[in-house]
Parts: sequence; structure tokens; C-alpha cells
Amino acid sequence: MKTAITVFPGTNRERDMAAAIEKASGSKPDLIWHGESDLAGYDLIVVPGGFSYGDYLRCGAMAGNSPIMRAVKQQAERGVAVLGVCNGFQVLTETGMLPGVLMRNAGLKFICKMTHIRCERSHAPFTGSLNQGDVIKVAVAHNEGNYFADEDTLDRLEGGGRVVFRYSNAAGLVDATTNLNGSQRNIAGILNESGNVMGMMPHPENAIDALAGGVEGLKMFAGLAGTA
Amino acid sequence: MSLAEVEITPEIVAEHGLTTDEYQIVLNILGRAPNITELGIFSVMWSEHCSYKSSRFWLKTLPTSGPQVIQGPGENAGVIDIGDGDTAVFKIESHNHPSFIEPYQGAATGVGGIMRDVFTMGARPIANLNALRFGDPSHAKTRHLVSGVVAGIGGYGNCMGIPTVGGEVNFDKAYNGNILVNAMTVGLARSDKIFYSKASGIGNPVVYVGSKTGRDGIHGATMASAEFTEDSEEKRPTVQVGDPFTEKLLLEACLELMATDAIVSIQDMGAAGLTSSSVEMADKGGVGIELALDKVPMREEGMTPYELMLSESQERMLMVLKPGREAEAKAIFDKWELDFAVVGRVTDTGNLTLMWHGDLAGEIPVAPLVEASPLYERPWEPTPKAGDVDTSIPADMSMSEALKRLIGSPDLCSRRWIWEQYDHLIGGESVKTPGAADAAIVRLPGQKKALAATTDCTPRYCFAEPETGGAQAVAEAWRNITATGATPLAITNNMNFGNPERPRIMGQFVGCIKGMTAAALALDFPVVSGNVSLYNETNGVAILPTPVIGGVGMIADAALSVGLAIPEAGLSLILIGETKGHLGQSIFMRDLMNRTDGAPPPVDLTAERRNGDCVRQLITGGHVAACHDLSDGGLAVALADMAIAGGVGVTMDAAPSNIALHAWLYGEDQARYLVATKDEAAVLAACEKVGVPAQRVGISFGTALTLPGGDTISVEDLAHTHDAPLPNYMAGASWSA
Amino acid sequence: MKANVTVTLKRGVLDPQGKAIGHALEGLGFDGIGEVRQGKLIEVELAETDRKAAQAKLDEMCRKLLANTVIEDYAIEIVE
Amino acid sequence: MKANVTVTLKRGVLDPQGKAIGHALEGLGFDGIGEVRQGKLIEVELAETDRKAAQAKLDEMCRKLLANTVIEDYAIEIVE
Ligand SMILES: Nc1ncnc2c1ncn2[C@@H]1O[C@H](COP(=O)(O)OP(=O)(O)O)[C@@H](O)[C@H]1O
Ligand SMILES: [Mg+2]
Repeated sequence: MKTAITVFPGTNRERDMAAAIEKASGSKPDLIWHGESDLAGYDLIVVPGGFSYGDYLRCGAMAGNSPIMRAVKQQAERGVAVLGVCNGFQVLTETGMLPGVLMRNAGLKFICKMTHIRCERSHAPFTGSLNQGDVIKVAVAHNEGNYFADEDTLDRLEGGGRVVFRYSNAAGLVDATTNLNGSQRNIAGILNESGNVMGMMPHPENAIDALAGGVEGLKMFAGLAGTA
Repeated sequence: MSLAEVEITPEIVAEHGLTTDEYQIVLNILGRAPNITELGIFSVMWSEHCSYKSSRFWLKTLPTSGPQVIQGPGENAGVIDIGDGDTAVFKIESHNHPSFIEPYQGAATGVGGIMRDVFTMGARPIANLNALRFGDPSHAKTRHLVSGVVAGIGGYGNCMGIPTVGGEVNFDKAYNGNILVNAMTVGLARSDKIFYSKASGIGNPVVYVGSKTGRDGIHGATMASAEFTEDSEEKRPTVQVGDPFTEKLLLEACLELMATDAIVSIQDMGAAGLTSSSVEMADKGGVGIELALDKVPMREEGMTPYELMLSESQERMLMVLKPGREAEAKAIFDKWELDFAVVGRVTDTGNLTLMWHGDLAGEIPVAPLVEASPLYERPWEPTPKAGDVDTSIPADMSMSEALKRLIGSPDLCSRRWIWEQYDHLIGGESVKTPGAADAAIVRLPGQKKALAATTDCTPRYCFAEPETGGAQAVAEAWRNITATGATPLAITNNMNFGNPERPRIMGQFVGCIKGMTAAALALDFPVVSGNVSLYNETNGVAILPTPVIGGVGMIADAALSVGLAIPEAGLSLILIGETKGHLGQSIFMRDLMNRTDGAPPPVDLTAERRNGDCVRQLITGGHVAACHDLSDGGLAVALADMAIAGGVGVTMDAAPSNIALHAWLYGEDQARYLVATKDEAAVLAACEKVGVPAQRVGISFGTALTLPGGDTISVEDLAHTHDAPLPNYMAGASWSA
Repeated sequence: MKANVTVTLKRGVLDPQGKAIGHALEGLGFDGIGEVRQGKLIEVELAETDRKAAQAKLDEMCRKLLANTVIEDYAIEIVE
Repeated sequence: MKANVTVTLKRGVLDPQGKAIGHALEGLGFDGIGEVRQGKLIEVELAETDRKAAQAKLDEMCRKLLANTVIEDYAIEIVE
């Protein structure tokens, strides 16, 4: 299993992501600098979290225009699995690879906390050993995670089974009280139409260690690594 | 060039904050009148902020050595040995005045500055902390300041990708016009890869990297050394705007270059920018430095040598490279899209020589500039001894109501609203996050061992009895680290005080230093770095003396560390340390009885040491399920904290008959801990063996906290009372306890 | 040539920031405050001297980078 | 009455956002880009019908909340 993790100026969770993937798969991902334009030969491409270009102007906007994202797009069109987490999700929406946008949190504040997300459908390879209805405890850390799309788009997402995660409580309840950032329909993660690109705001990569953050994120990575 | 011809009048000298005597020294050093650029350099170098002229004499009395100390005060940050070739590099820094004027940017650039201090030493930052003091919650500005400062700290640290894992916040009207924003960073370096600022190698290139220089914060250093008046808010932008994105690139670029052996020395440009960095580098190496100021990357047109030397633009560094390594270094900075310019060279003249398009723009002998820097042994008056306080209370006062009021009060309510705005999880090594333990625990990547870090100070104790307060601040930091199971190793400190020219204020400073010294010696907890912020006054009203202590410790196996949450029912709660029921200067007396007189609890350093060493052994020996030190609010508040965090109730045993119930519950005697344990007998026996007072005070049980006598509050009610006030207040509500 | 580009949220897209500003203004005692919305102003200096060419270029900049047309509208004003 | 308030960083104050936008535009192949600066646009609806009174009110809002005059300038334009 060969994984590429893209790195932009300002990316800052690439090491966390690499550690998670290495822990699950046993193989070290390659960190790929944003100026590269060739991503051939990878089974998985991850656009990790951080503040690419300082989150200036709009989160993900500048990274979305970089050479490496053209390569990511090409590979995605060939069917390679692409995962965007947090800033990576923002980048993927900016490139149009995923619909909608991530707006400023409804509470207007950065939110860092452990939260629960409910898996809405099991979808290889992204959800690993998770089944529909399973709840995992993971971290969020973002200022712009408020998922927005027009109603038609949302209906299309739902209809196509493309909503993968929603913010919930430990019991799997999904409602306004468990919606921590104002996202439409509590959406925390979605798929593209062909199902090989997923974006999510929470950080499963920070839930891979019993002492720090817990291990529930590993359930997801188990699938990515094909070791479920 | 008009500035060159500026005539140096007595007014101009005064505007630069130099006294007549100080100016005379300038004349003696130069043997002539300075030009304006040179005057500016003397002015910032001899400002309180850079020269420590009021505090140096006393700072020198602090204990700074120990087998663990690799680098004490004097470099960008202190360095301690944490075994296996690893070191912890840390320091604390204030950004008080700028944060009052522009809270977001002031706090943000404070965080940026302290991180630069740490990575200049070759360390990758792994943890940020911050100690904050705001005015009365009902003061018109407080809410806006809290909101801006917290957002600014988060904004910078989150973007840098360094977890912010701890800190403290107090509210007191003494800070209405002068808030405190102290930021601390802890980093990791290998002991053979530590970088220092000492310039050497005649002819070696001096290189400027980072952001371009603008007219930011010119005279920022002198601002930080002058009292506030009403109209200082109107002054020209002396506040800088931070660019955490650029600093993140600067961090990565510097660490990448540091992995080679191209660097001779490196110094960040903090307060007084290019001036203090070049002077310090030259002075430490006993060499001269020649700078071609026209080569400095500039953001604005028409900048003068004066402005270039005094600018406090952020996100910049100065380095001396080995000869011939420029291209290699430049390639790294190009990759990270940062400016890189060879701006000068090391010389054998011992002078700071400034060139401007080939002409001499100023020349100052470095050694006299540094050595003649004024040193004042300011007159000081000891703080009068506090008397006894009447600690009686109304006969019908409800102890559970008192507890609810206290845990929902500004100083004791949950800080969740704050730390949820800080990314405290990035890095995946945050073993104990904010609210989970008395000190933050951050593991070393790929290792079992972890660092513990905390910041502490109880300003009301320092105000009442500076010496006790200074000792208490150090002891509390030591205790907070101990309560996690870690071994305290060393401290950094931030001395925040009023105007040192007032003997009473100077007396507070001296008292706190004496207390800190005694405690640091008794606890083997030496000072390895620090910062002084004086003149924290507005219209003649000084802040409370606030010597913030940042403590760092280590635990060999992070898995052995404990938090404060009671994990389950059926555990015994053991109070360790002696309880006399000291109420003077307690939160209880201040907030519920409106009494702020009396002496603070005495600090018995022998007991601190003995009790703490005992607790640490119990924890690392696996006998303890949770531990919390007792501080503000005493036993009842500590129990409530532990119950709320664990979501488990506690039924307290009967109170001792020789102490009033409110003194038992709310007294603030020092050197105490609460531990939750399955092995009550083992814990009591271990304490007895080393002569440490210990007694069971209750057991964990059910879903409510039951005070002695049966007074009961549900943990849910407690949690709500604790959690709601700060978010409500920040949403615009007046303070509701 | 200098231009001001303003980027505002589309009508219908919730603007919590604008709302918070409105609230804060009311909190400060200002009355009669209706809707408040917050957008961005981007000032760009261009070497281009032809107005029409500049307009076209700015339009492209907006579509490619400055605005996210899923939620934002933009307006270009050439000032000199 | 409706007003547009623009809040911009004072000349000389670092504008990291503007700098980064300028870079990004160049990266996209736009040439001849000079300085780029980013500010805020705040649209306010006011019940006030008197232009002069509105202007005074807006000025106070700017000084009290919308801008920090230590680092920012503001401009008020009444649009209708
Ligand atoms: N400014 C802050 N930044 C980050 N964490 C904070 C801050 N203030 C308080 N905390 C965290 O909140 C928790 C409780 O703080 P405090 O009441 O000051 O602790 P203590 O009881 O040890 O004195 C601690 O974990 C502390 O690190
Ligand atoms: Mg404590």
C-alpha cells in the first residue's frame, strides 16, 4: 500500500496523518511538497489538515490552485482513493472535487474538542471496519467546518448515500444539540459521486493512541490500509 | 537624507527615554554626540525591556543552576537535560501593553515571539501555555479583551500547529487598565544540536531571514517600559500584526537549515529588532558586526537606518553562517518562500558598524554599549506585615451554596470556553489536556517519556505578602507537576509588576524574588529563563504583583501519569498534607465575605518537598487513580473539580472537630493534595512511614457530592454551575454565579 | 491601475458574523440596527493600463481565486 | 438607510492576507500585480433616515466596534 500525503506551506497535521497511516498499514507514507505535479503510483492520496497558506482569503482556496492539486484531480479521475481531512476537506471543495463549502463555524470560534461522529454508511476503503450506525470518538479542530451546500445538492448527497459521517453524541443521536459547528444536516464527511474521494472535518488521525486521544480513529484507518 | 541631520536636542533625548545622566554616558562612550540612529539604538538597548535596569540586580540572586540545567538565563530560552540526549527548551514572555491596545494582534504576536525564542535554540516547539490576567468582569472592556486575547493566542498557535495545552486566568479590578498576557513555549532539541547567539569567525556572513522589515512597532520596546496614560491608546501603530503563516515557514526553514552544520549562531529579532539581535550576537562573541542596512529586505519605501534598526517587524531572524554556506542556506529559504539576504559580516573591530549605500550611518562600540547599560538598585520598601483576619461567618451560611458560588465564580469556573479555542490535540501527543490534570502532559514523539508543564501565580498572596506569594507561586507550580506523577525540573518566570520607581512596588518585586529564591532552592527547581514586565500601571494604579511561574517536569513513562478526574465509585479520597484551616487571603473570604485583608497561608518548603515527594512516589508506584493539588478554594473546590471531571459523586466523611467547617472546606493551607485510591491502607501507611500527614476525607460514590453533615449537590448541578458562567458571560450576560 | 474587489455572501447564505456584529452594536446601545452583513474588500494594484483588459483580468481573478461562487458574489470597481 | 463601512489596515501595517493573495495571484499566472491589500466590508441597515445623523452614528460605531484605529482606518459610505 503506497500513500502520498500532500504538504502545502502551512500544512501542519501531515505528521499526525503519517503516523496514523503507518500505525495502521505498517508502511510509511510519502510526504509530497505542493510544487510536485506527478502522483502516479499511489493507492491513496491524503490531503491533510493545517492552515495551508495561512487560511488567508478563504481556507483551502490557495492550495486548491496549486500544481499538486491538479495531479490529485487526475489521479482521482483514474479512480485512486483521495481523502481530505479538515483543511484537506476545504481544499477538495475549493477544487470542486467535492460539492459545497466549509464556512466559518456558526459560533464564530475555533473549536477543538473530542466529539462523536456517526458512520452513515460503510464505504470501502474510507470507513474501514465501521458499520452503518457505528459511533466513534474523534477530535475536531477547526474554525471553518460549517458545511454548506444548497438544498438540491444536499438532497443529491443524501440520495446517493454520499453522506458518510454526521456529528452525533455517544449514543448516535444526531440533532441540533450535537451539531457543533452549524453544518447543514450535521454533515461531518461526504463522498464524491464516484465514491473514491472523501472529505471530512474531524481528525481520526488524532485518535490512534490509547494514551492520547483514544484509538477509535484506527477503525477507520484499518480499512484504508487494507488490514481490517 | 534629512534624518541624518536631525539635531539631537535635550527634547529628543528625553523623548527617547534617556535621562540626562544616561545621555552623558552615551557622550562618553562615543566621545561625540550620537546621530539619531545611534541615539535610537542606545535608547532601546537601555530601555527597561532590553536592559533590565531596574530588575537585573535582583534577578541575579535567583538560583539558576543544577545538574539538569544545560543553559540558564541569558540565551533566547533555557535548556534542561531530560535524558537520552533529549533536552527541553522553554521560556515565558509577556505581551501586556500591546494586548491591551489591540488584544487579538497583541496576544498573537506575543505567542509568535515566544515560539521564535524557542526555535531559535534549535528546538521544535511541542507545547504552548498562557497565563492571563484580566480586569473585573463588570468592567466595560473586559469581555472584549478576553475575547480578543483568546482568539489571538489561538489564531497564532493553531496556525503554527503547536498545541496550546495549559495556562491560567484570573480576573481582578487591579488589571482593569493593564491586562497581562504571558505566553510560554516548551520545545524539544537534541543536546548536541542546540544553537546559541554568540557570533564568531571574523569575516563570516551575517544573514537576515524571514519577513521583510516595515515600520512596525518602532519604539515598541520603549512602550513596554513606560507607564500607560489615557492618551497612549491614541498613539501611532506601535502594535504589530502577526503573520503565523510566515512564522510556520520560518520554523520549518530554520529547523531544516539547523539540520546541516552551516549555522555559527542565530538570534531572533524580538523586541528592539535588528538592534538588540545584532548587538547581542556581537557582544556575546566579543566581536564587531557590520551591517549594510540598505540590503535589509524592506516592506515599505523610504525607510531610514533609524527605522530599520528600531523596527519590530515580526517573523525575522539574524544568523551568522559559516563562510561559503550562503547558497545552501538560501536554497532552503527560497524553498520556503522566505526572504534571505546577506546583510553584513562579523568584524574584529568590536563595533556595531552601520552602512547605508556605502556611507557610514553609525558606529557604536558594542562592549561599552552593553556594559555601561544602566543598572539601578532602586530604593525599596518592604510590604507591611498583614494582620489577622476575622474569619467568622454568618451562622446560617450554607456550605453547599458557598461551594456553588465559588465554583461558578470568575476565578474558579471552568476555562473550557477558552481552551476549546486552542488546538490542544495537534501532534497526537497530548496525554493530559487542559482541565484533565494539574499540569499538561505532552509525550515526546516516538518515546514513552513525557514533559509536564504548568503556569502558576496567586497575585493576591503576592500583594498581601510578597515573599510568601513568590514562594507559593513556585511551590504551586512544583505541586501541579508533582500531582501528575512527573518530577519537577526547572522553571521560567515572568515578573509582572507596577512602576519600580515607587519603593512600595520595588518592595513587592524584591519580596517576590526572595520568596521565589527560597522555594526554588528548597525544591531543586532552578530558574532557567524569564522575562520582566514593569510599569504595569494606568494613571498611577498598579496591577497586583504577578510573578508568573512556568514549570516544566518530566515523567519517564507517560502511561504512569494521572489526571484529576475520579474514574469510578468506590475509591477512597485521601487528603495529604496538614490542614489548619487558614482562611486569610482565601478565595472564600474574598469572594463570599468581601474580606481581602490578612496574611496568605504560610509556605512551609520542607513540608512541600516531603509531601510532594511522597505523592509522586505513590503515583508512579501505581497506587493512585487520580490526584489534584489543593489551591484556590481549598478542599471542597478540589473535590468538586475531581467529581465534575470524573462525573462521579463523593460522600465526605465527618469534618474534624477542632476546625470550623468552613475553614476545613475552604481554607487554603499549602502543600496539600487529594488522591483517589483503591489502596487506602497502602497510601496511609506510605505517608505515615515518611511522616506525611494523611487522612481519609471521603469516598467516591453515586452521583452527588455530599458535604460533611449531609449537605448534598448533584454532580450534574455542580458541573453546570462550573461550566456555564464563562460562556454566558462571553455571550453578553453579566456575571452569574 | 487600482481596483477594489468586494466579495459578499450571496443573499440567502447565512452570515453569522454579520449577525454577531449587529448584536454587538445593539449591545453597545445603538438602536434601529437592521441587517448587518460582512464581506471582504480586496484592493489590487495592476500594471494593466487598459480599463477593459483590467476588468477582464479582475473578473478572471475573482472566478479563479478571490471568490467562491458557490456562496459568494463579487463586484469589481476600478478606481483609477 | 443603508451604509457600507470599509475597514482597512493602515498604510504601513503588515497585511499578511493581502501579501498571500498577491503571491497566489502571481502563482496563477497573473502578471503585473502590484500591492494587494485585504480589508473588511460591513453593510449596515439603519432605521435612521437623516443622513447626517446616520453618518455620526456610523462614525461612532466604527470607533467603538467596527475598527481598531490603532491599526485600522475606516470609511463610511451611505448608499441609500
Ligand atoms: N489560559 C489558558 N490556556 C490554556 N489552558 C488553560 C488556561 N487557563 C486555564 N487553563 C487550563 O484549565 C485548567 C484549570 O485551570 P486552573 O483552574 O488555573 O488550574 P489549577 O486548579 O491547577 O490552578 C488547567 O488544566 C489549565 O491548564
Ligand atoms: Mg492546580
